Amino acid sequence: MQRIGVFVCWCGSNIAGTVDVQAVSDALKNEPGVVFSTNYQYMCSQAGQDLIVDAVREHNLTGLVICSCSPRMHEATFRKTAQKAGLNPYMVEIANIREQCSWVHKEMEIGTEKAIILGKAAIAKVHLNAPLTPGESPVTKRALVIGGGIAGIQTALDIADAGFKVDIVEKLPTIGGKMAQLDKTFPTLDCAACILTPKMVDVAQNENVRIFSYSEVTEVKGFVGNFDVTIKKNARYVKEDICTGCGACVDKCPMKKNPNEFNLGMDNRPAIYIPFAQAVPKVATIDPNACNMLKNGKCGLCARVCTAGAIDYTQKDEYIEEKYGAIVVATGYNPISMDKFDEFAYNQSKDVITSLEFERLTNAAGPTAGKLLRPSDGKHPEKIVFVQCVGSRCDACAEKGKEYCSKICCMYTAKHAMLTRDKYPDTEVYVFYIDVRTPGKNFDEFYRRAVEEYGVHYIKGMVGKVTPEGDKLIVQASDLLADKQLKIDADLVVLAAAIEPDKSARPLATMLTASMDTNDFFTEAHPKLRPVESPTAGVFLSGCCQGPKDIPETVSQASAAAAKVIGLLVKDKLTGNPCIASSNELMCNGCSSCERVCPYGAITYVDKEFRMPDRTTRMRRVAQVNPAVCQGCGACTVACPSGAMDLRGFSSSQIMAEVDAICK
Amino acid sequence: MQVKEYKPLIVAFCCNWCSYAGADLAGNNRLNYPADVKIIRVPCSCRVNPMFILRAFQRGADGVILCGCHPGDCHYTSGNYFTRRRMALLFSMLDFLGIERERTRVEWVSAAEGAKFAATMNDFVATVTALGENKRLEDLRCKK
Amino acid sequence: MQKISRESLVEKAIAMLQAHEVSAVLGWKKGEFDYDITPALFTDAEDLQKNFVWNDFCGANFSKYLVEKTRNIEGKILTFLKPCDTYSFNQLLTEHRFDREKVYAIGIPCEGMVDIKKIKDACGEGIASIACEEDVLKVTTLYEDAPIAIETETVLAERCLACKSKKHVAYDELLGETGEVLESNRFDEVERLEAMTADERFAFWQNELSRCIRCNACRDVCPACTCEKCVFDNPNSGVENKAAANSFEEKLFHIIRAFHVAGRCTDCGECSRVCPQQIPLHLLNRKFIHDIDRFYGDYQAGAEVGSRAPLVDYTLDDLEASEIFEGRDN
Amino acid sequence: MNNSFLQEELIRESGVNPRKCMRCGKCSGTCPAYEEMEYHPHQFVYMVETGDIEPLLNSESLYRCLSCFACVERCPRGVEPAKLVEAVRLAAVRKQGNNSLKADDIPSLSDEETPQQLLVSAFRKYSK
Repeated sequence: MQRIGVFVCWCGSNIAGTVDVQAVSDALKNEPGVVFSTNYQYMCSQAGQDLIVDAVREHNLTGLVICSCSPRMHEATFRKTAQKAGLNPYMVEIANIREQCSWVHKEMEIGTEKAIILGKAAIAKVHLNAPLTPGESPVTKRALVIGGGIAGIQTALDIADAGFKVDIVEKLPTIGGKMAQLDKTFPTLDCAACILTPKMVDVAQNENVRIFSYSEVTEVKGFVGNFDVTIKKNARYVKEDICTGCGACVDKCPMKKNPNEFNLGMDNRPAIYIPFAQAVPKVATIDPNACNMLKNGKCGLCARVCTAGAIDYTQKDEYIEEKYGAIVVATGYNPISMDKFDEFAYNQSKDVITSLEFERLTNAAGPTAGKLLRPSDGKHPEKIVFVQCVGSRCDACAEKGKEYCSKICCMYTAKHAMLTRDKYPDTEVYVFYIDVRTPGKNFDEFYRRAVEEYGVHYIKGMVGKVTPEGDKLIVQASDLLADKQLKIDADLVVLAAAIEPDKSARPLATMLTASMDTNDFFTEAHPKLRPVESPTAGVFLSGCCQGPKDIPETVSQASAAAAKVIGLLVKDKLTGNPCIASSNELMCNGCSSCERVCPYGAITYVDKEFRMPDRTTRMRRVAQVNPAVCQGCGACTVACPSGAMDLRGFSSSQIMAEVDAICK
Repeated sequence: MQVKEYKPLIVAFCCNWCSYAGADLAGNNRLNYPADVKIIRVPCSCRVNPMFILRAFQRGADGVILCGCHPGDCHYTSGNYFTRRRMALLFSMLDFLGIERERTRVEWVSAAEGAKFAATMNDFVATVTALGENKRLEDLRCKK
Repeated sequence: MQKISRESLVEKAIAMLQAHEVSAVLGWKKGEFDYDITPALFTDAEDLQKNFVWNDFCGANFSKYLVEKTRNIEGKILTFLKPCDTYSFNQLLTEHRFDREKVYAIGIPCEGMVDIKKIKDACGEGIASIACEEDVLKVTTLYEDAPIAIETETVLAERCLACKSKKHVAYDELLGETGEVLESNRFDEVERLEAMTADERFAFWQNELSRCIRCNACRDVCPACTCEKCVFDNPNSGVENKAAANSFEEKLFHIIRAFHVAGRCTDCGECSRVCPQQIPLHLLNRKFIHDIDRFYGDYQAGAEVGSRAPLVDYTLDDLEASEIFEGRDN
Repeated sequence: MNNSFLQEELIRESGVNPRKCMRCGKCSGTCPAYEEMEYHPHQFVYMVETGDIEPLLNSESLYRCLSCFACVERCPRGVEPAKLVEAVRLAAVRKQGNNSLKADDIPSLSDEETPQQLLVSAFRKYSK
């Protein structure tokens, strides 16, 4: 039997004005288990807390009921007080007689009666309280960043700068991501490579960072502070530590006609290749689907010209297992496929391109060495039509396109239009828009410059149809302000394709038990207040995997995610919330119902031997809750049909005791 | 003969993060609602077992209301989505057994909706008062 | 009359036993009377030859027995599954309740099982023996000289008249043919009750549930009730209850039991079959199934292994609890 | 002039929700009969939304729409302008009380060159 002390607070007149505190403490004194009951002007004051500590010592109290303001206000305070008095902090229950009683009722009689009932409920609960100790788990002081674009690079650099080890896993042969493919960046027009490649080099040279390029994450186990991750290093048939990146093999490779992914298939690369000059790691990779030697054992030219002896045709995929304390997802985006958008003739004409392809066409390292030439005939286009919102802002039920705004298209289209007019003033540039959205520092100024200084024709309306005719593209569109239908004979049409999360994100989310929205963007723990954390503890979000973002925003989020990771890794031990679920293994059926409702993946199953009444032993599958991962919502307790799952601090018997006390 | 005014007994389960805070806000703003409402704090609406609701009726409650974060705002991401399904099915079953459907309710109240909390409780108390005493799920042994 | 013969089942079972492919056979055996066929475990050919029964009274669903039997018996168990049993079989696998490797499941067709209550209604008490023949049952009673012939069709169990599926959704081997999922009228009675006024519904259930004697037969036979320890037997659960003392406890037991199996109940109808008080318990389960279908889309528990039961699943735009009665004024 | 009764009727009959329109103009950009029409597909949507329906009822545009459904196909928001045009057309036809195209007229209009779809569209357009 508990020895319970009841402490009724006046809160000045806040409570005492509508509740007869003396009557409350008198009434509660008669409840079973209550050995001490008093009231005081301000329980939360130092004097009030001292009163509690003294009473605990004097009366050997084992549980405390404080009738005061909301537990959201002072529960933590009184738990500390209990601890000071030598009690377990979880032996305290608060009866909220201010916010939910004295402040909402006007008559003393009614307020007093209700306060007594609330006090009784708290007493009934504290009878069933048990001392709780938060679990502790160690933290592996190493972070994993999945994705090596600008988001992943920035996050990794910031974490490494704080002195922690970081590994980057990138599925392509080089880090750099989409930003490496861009020409200039808005709104300042610095060249993407000039600002990105130094960062890539920083990463490569940073002692705290390891880069696993051409690799992917295949398995994630464990929980915050203690993830066990398996990384598959795909065979690139070149020894990474030996290859010097000289490029002799690339020059000599006879299999030259393979679409170059880096230039979005607009030119070709050999079977052995280095994606671009500043690639990190600058190491060749053999495409096993293109290489003759790997396909049928005939060739071997690259091995012969490689003076370093780096080529290894027998290389196998390698699996690396590593422990991490935190995981950052930075899987990025891709433009959506234009296959379903027949009306723009993307598949019929080479001269209808996406904006990312346009970037490559204007990039000095691109397929045309930076000259803006039509992909079909290499001629200079004289009339270019840009179409915005292709596949963005579509109806949720539409068969094609995405419901959201892709956010970056308005600005890069203005950039493309401006750069075109700047380099080729004789080119006519039309931009068809629905709305021009430019919220960002210096963004609207940038767009206005495109119109006012560079004479880009912005037309409010949408392109309905593009028809190839001879070497022209007939663009039929509406001009809503002039109330006209236009027909423009363009040479080049550029589609601002919507962007979508990378396809690797969905299986990764499953591995991480991190939640996603219907568009496959990762969900943040709170849309406003915890934007870079996933609801799954220890998993953080960086860049476009969480939603469309431009570079400045991506970099800010990347650094924010790094700050969160550092805040986690700097701890030696993680202290959990002790109010968590726990399963009574003797009653557990192993049915998986609890596992299916757990938002955190905190529940796993083990086969365990049980001694039976007849002295035999029996193997049974039972649920186990990982105390470091469980957040204590209680969803599992209701999903469990046998009642094996219960929640500490809010156990079924405690809640029912409260119900009984209230209804008595 | 003087008839004693009928006062219903209402048990309100409120999730810690939204609705309990909403109730606190109602208090902060001194918004009145009947003292017949007694709140039990739970971490999340998904902690509420149908057994708790039946228990409340057994012990003499005349109405039980469950308050949680708005769908999509759950502190634990998905708890209230499970609550929504569980309670829809439970309430439908109680109705199937002929128990007045007005005695049970689910309401989403955010931490900012003190006014909604008070209004909801006023409305619920009025509804249950109009229904009168809970006879169909009573346990006479528990009557005063 | 069942299409597949008893002999073919016995032959198959003996062959597998003798080839040591299985170490036991879960089958049906005559009880005290011809009509109270009970589940039994056979381990030798002689026993099978003599006591194995397969006729119009073999309603028992064996899936649940596998939970215990697979734990206690070395080697594989051969079991015969009627179409509706296969759904329970799958549901138990979804919940990891037994080791699939330890079972050899043979799917057998079912033409529907008869309801002894209906037979008794037709020929009165004192049944001495019943012979199942083609389309007729020959009932010998203590009070009549000649056996009474009853057309099998007229005494089929309600659950078989509203059969939801003749398709086997799980088996290692089929004897005879499998059928299709059927369009059934199994929710008609639920809808009839829904159309009543609340007062009428209350009176209906008050009358039905007040007959409950808490014999726990429904729970013991239910393939979804396989808990290691039932909440009603657990003194710490807060609802422990051995016998209902009043109408609240009668309701509590059945509401909670139905809720605990909601989304997992395959609608096999065993609860109502075994109820000695003839309470239509399956209606509670069907109400949940019907609601689940209407609120969240059609879902058949056990149709496949590993599917997510509706109560451990959700969508962002599920119906609100306040919307479930929209368009209904009773 | 605002005609809310007719507006509701048109919306109900066509099943089109004009509020879904984000005013991108793709329907009018795609319309092959644009030059023939006084009011263009996006204007139909806008004018029905604002209740300014009278001008549409009296406009020849109703009969210039080819019912090719290109606007329905291309609309990113799933608004389906052609269905709205058709609903207005039916309202106009109903007002006049007779069909503008009868089955008997068809043989004189058809020849080997005429695609079947055109006849179907014509029927849809000119008859009740």
